[in-house]
Amino acid sequence: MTQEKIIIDVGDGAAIPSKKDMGLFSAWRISFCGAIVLLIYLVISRPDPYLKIVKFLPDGIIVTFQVTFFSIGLALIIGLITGLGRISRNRIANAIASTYIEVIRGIPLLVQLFYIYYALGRFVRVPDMVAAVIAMSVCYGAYMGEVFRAGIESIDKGQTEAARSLGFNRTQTMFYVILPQAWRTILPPVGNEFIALLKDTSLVSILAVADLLRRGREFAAESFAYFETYTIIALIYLLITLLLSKLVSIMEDRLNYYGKF
Amino acid sequence: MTQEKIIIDVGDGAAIPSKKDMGLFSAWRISFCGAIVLLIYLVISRPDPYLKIVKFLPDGIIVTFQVTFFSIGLALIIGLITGLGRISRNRIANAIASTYIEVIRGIPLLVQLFYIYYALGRFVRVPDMVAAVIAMSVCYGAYMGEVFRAGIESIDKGQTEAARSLGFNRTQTMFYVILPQAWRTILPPVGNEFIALLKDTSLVSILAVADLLRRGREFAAESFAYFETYTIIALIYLLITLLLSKLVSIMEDRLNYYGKF
Amino acid sequence: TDATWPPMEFVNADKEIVGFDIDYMKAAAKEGGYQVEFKSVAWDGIFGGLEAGKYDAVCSSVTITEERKKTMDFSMPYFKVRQALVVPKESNATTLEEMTGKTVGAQIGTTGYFAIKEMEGIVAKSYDEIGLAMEDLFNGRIDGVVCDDPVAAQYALQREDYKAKLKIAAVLDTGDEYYGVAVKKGNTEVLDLINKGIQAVEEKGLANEFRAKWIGQ
Amino acid sequence: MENSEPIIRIENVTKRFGHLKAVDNVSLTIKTGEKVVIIGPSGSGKSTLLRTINRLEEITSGRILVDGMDIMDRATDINRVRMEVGMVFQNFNLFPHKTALQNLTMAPVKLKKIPRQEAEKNALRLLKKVNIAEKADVYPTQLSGGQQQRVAIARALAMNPKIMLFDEPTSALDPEMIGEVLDVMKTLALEGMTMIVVTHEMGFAREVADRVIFMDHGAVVEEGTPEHFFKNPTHDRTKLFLSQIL
Amino acid sequence: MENSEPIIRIENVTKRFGHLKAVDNVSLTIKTGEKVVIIGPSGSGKSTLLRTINRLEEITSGRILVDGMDIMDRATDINRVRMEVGMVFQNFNLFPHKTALQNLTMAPVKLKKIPRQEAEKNALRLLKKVNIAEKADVYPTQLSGGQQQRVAIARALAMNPKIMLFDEPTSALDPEMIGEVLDVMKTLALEGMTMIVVTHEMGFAREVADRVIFMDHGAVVEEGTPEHFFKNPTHDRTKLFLSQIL
Ligand SMILES: Nc1ncnc2c1ncn2[C@@H]1O[C@H](COP(=O)(O)OP(=O)(O)OP(=O)(O)O)[C@@H](O)[C@H]1O
Ligand SMILES: Nc1ncnc2c1ncn2[C@@H]1O[C@H](COP(=O)(O)OP(=O)(O)OP(=O)(O)O)[C@@H](O)[C@H]1O
Ligand SMILES: [Mg+2]
Ligand SMILES: [Mg+2]
Repeated sequence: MTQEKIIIDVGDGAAIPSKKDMGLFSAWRISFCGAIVLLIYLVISRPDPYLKIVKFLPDGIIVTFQVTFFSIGLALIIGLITGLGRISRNRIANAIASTYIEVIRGIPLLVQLFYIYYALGRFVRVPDMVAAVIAMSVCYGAYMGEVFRAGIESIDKGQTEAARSLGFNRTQTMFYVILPQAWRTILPPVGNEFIALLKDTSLVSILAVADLLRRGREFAAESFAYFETYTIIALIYLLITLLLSKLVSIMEDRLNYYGKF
Repeated sequence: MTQEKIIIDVGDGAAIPSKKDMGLFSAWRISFCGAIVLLIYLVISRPDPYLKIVKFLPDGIIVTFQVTFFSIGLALIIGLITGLGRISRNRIANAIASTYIEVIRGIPLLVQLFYIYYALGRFVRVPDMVAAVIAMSVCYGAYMGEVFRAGIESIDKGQTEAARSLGFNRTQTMFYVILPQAWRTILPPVGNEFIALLKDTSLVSILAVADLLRRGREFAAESFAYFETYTIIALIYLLITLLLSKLVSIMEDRLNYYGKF
Repeated sequence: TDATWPPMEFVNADKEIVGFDIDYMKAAAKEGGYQVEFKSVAWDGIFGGLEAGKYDAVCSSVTITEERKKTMDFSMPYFKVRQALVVPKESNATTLEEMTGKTVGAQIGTTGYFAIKEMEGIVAKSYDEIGLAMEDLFNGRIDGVVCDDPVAAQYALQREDYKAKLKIAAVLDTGDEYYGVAVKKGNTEVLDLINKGIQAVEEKGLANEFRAKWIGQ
Repeated sequence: MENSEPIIRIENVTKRFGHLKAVDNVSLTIKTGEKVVIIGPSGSGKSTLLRTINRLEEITSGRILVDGMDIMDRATDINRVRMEVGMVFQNFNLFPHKTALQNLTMAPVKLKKIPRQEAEKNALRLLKKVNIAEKADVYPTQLSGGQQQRVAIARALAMNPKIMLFDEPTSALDPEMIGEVLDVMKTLALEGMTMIVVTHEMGFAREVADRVIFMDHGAVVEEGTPEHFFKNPTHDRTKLFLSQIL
Repeated sequence: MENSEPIIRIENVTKRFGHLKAVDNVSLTIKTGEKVVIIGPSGSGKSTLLRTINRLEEITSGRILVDGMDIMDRATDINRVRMEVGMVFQNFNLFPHKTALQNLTMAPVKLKKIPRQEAEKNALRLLKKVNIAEKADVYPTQLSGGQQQRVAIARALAMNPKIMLFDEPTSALDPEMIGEVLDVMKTLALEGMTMIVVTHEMGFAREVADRVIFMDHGAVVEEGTPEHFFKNPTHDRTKLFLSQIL
């Protein structure tokens, strides 16, 4: 009857449909099919405004993906460095990495975006997209840092000992032995963060980066079809994240069944 | 050498400083003291604009807290219902709860805010604060639903069997036996979601709700003191979330040491 | 420019930034012999971006005010507006004073917002975009919106669905305002070019042509 | 102890888990006041059979009558049946957020609407009976396994059941605690309670049981008095099992 | 086998974990080619002592010389020392993301810059030596424990070490696999490798060891030849331990 501590994990990405969770598994289908059917129905039944809206948005989707990809790439690099800092025995590196995580996670992303975009704009001159990507990746780097740290710490200590006793130094051990194993643990949460990041790129619309949401707002501002526009935008985001979450779920299955190691 | 599956959990709230994680523990101190010292230094050394900014913001902070409290309250109720739906053997209730979670988590909060605020504004007329609270709690209710589900599922099946064999029906078992035990598991993630929600209330500033961020933006737009204003805003959010994360951490410790059951 | 301010500047169905200001600046550029490129930027950071050098000039229905002159330089005025109050059809308010106790919206950081904020007894609400304020007015969340009169006219008189419900109650006695193009303080190089262009456009009387095209009367 | 009305009637009961027949066409009749001990190897379906009696497991086919009520009948309020059938689990399953006393009073107060004071008086009486009155205000985690199991027995008794089911009540206990739980069960038996006990404690079976039932692969292989069982069992499987366990 | 130059010198070495002295003022000299078996009860500091030799544990005080190099000296490149000291762990610790062959070639290729082809040739030779050449392209998870441990030994040998340390190499193995690992170790011993082996396999100790060391509470209690040890040990603690283990 000793209750062990149970940690509840609700990621900020999408709900990943897994075969273990039949509820979500079938909910994924309902949502996905529902969204597609609704989208097609709207476009066909009322081309004005729905078809117009759909035609207006594609370059916004591209921008959304661009921001997402560049940000996740940069965030992975920042995350790796931060994660290594967090497990470092060097007190200063450790303190810097930990404080970075603590501070970034303590400030709303939107405030960070404003800050990096406008306030720091005083000192460095960068294009909008770059500023947006920097802001997103600085923020997500902190989360990725924790993902990397946990991933690295999940590898058995014996691996490090074996590598060190063969003569590998710390860095070599990390890159030849630990990280190549850690990616399996890291990949699913990275997939999840990817989806969360994609959703959060909607915030860059505030910065006049012409992403999906911004495009929609522009259309709505001109046509006053708020309801219709936001319906389409919500459907598009939903379809994208549902597809991505399916991908993550397939990836997780692969990792679990893939017997290679 | 069989690797068990390790799940990495990086919540979307603040980084909770725990005594087990010395890095974050001391980072919390560095961040907190640093933020306070910086805030005081700025206000004293350059009252114009910093003191002005600080004086301008208090009612914004109050609005931020109001939105947060009402939203978390409502989200808890929605979450409980959703969580119960998710574990329900009634297929329809289960499908509705799962689909709600899947859909809500698939759409960016900002888009949901716009949608609920403007698009649905055509059909129902509600004050902006109410609309903001509804939007926030509809979104967070989905996350809370997963927290409740996990919390309920963490309780040993034997508890249900014991209660049922005494003659309690399903509902009685849930409310007299399961939930009173589940809150211990649920409380820490709820604390975490609370912080995440507080940060996300910054998004309601987009809806012209006069929260902390909106107040700051108004000040900045008029005074052009962007850098200074966003610095103060970031510091205030940081201080609030750091304080709250400390609270959550203290609460977790209490729950762990508190031997009552 | 903040392209959410029809008819002065906005994005049309072909995703082009168009409007009075745009045509005006294009003409001025032609006259002044320089190239312009328009960039859509959110209003409440538009001057921050200017200062940060993300662009050289702001041509976005910027009213020349003393306050603003402290932080940036303005071109010669090129357009005159007044602030207008838009209210629902059934309202009988005709001045801003009569809106006491009511909630009035305006775009963040505009002269319209400054006007309502200074008014005792009015609950001022700031929006990111004027269209969002109009939508809230349309949906009954607020009781009035203050903005530049051409914009007010665009919303209250042009749009089918709005026309049925909204009207311009009054042009406010906050005095005439003049639009100018803002540049970073001390950036005389750009300022001179712009002034030269505006001068030429005014001399040719092109402004009236644009007015007719975008604003009507 | 040989009253003749049967209080439990199990008729051709089968319980499947997927392809597995955990209980395979079992028929049994248990009379009021009878003490039945079920033995058998692990996985033979003892727990499953026991749990079908208060419908913790729903049967796949067959019929079960408890005190005249068909428990699979839709018209039967299963919660009323369960109030008449007390159950004691291997893992005690006390409510950890309630004190020992509260564990006992909860069901009577909430379900039978007995006034709290009266329920507490009765609870204290039962705790005395299981020799643990001094721990009334203690939470389960502060009790030893044997103490917890005794509280669990008292909790079941607090509902004043006509039948008590025990599923290996001592097998999660350290050896030194088994005795104190068996003593409580023996007292209960002497008082005439109808009891069905799944256990590996052969001493208890010999001393208390009116009838011993041996199960294997979901079926009842052999039944009889303890004397019959421990002196000359008929079936080879029973012999094998007894030789391993004794 | 009695060459006289000492290849390892352990001088007054103490290792503390907080208040606990895991190794308590131990001095030892090990000659080239010597085979030393360390025995002792659990927690006596055997593993810790072994691990100080290649600085997997940093010593608190004392001095350790390996092949003339002071391993705690800042001027010493500890990774050079480690290349000369092979280590085999209880849990094998093979790299699961590499095949058996790659496990062997990785260190020589990356650290000694040996051409891949040459390294692979050498690796295959070693896999043959440990009787597992046919599993060269298999990943560790598909190997049995005994096979994994043999690959682990070959991996250590691939760096061409002068000394081999074994920390209970057979105690995570099922009994039927212990022999195949011990055989490999015996072969290695016959070839003249300097070996320090922590093990509970007394047969191996008797057959292979030049010297047996008994540790308790972090200290060396007794040392001597296997004959001395198993026939007439001096200390009571040694006797007690041997009586339990044999
Ligand atoms: N909920 C369930 N789902 C699937 N199979 C089950 C379930 N419960 C029991 N079984 C299976 O039914 C069979 C009978 O199980 P049961 O627990 O009744 O055996 P038992 O005789 O009580 O064994 P033990 O002495 O180990 O408690 C076993 O094969 C078991 O694996
Ligand atoms: N990293 C560590 N931190 C703290 N204490 C440790 C650590 N490693 C070992 N110890 C302690 O040091 C003592 C010696 O441990 P060691 O592993 O060397 O014993 P051993 O003789 O190898 O035992 P075994 O036969 O169980 O492997 C033990 O009390 C152990 O708990
Ligand atoms: Mg059982
Ligand atoms: Mg050891």
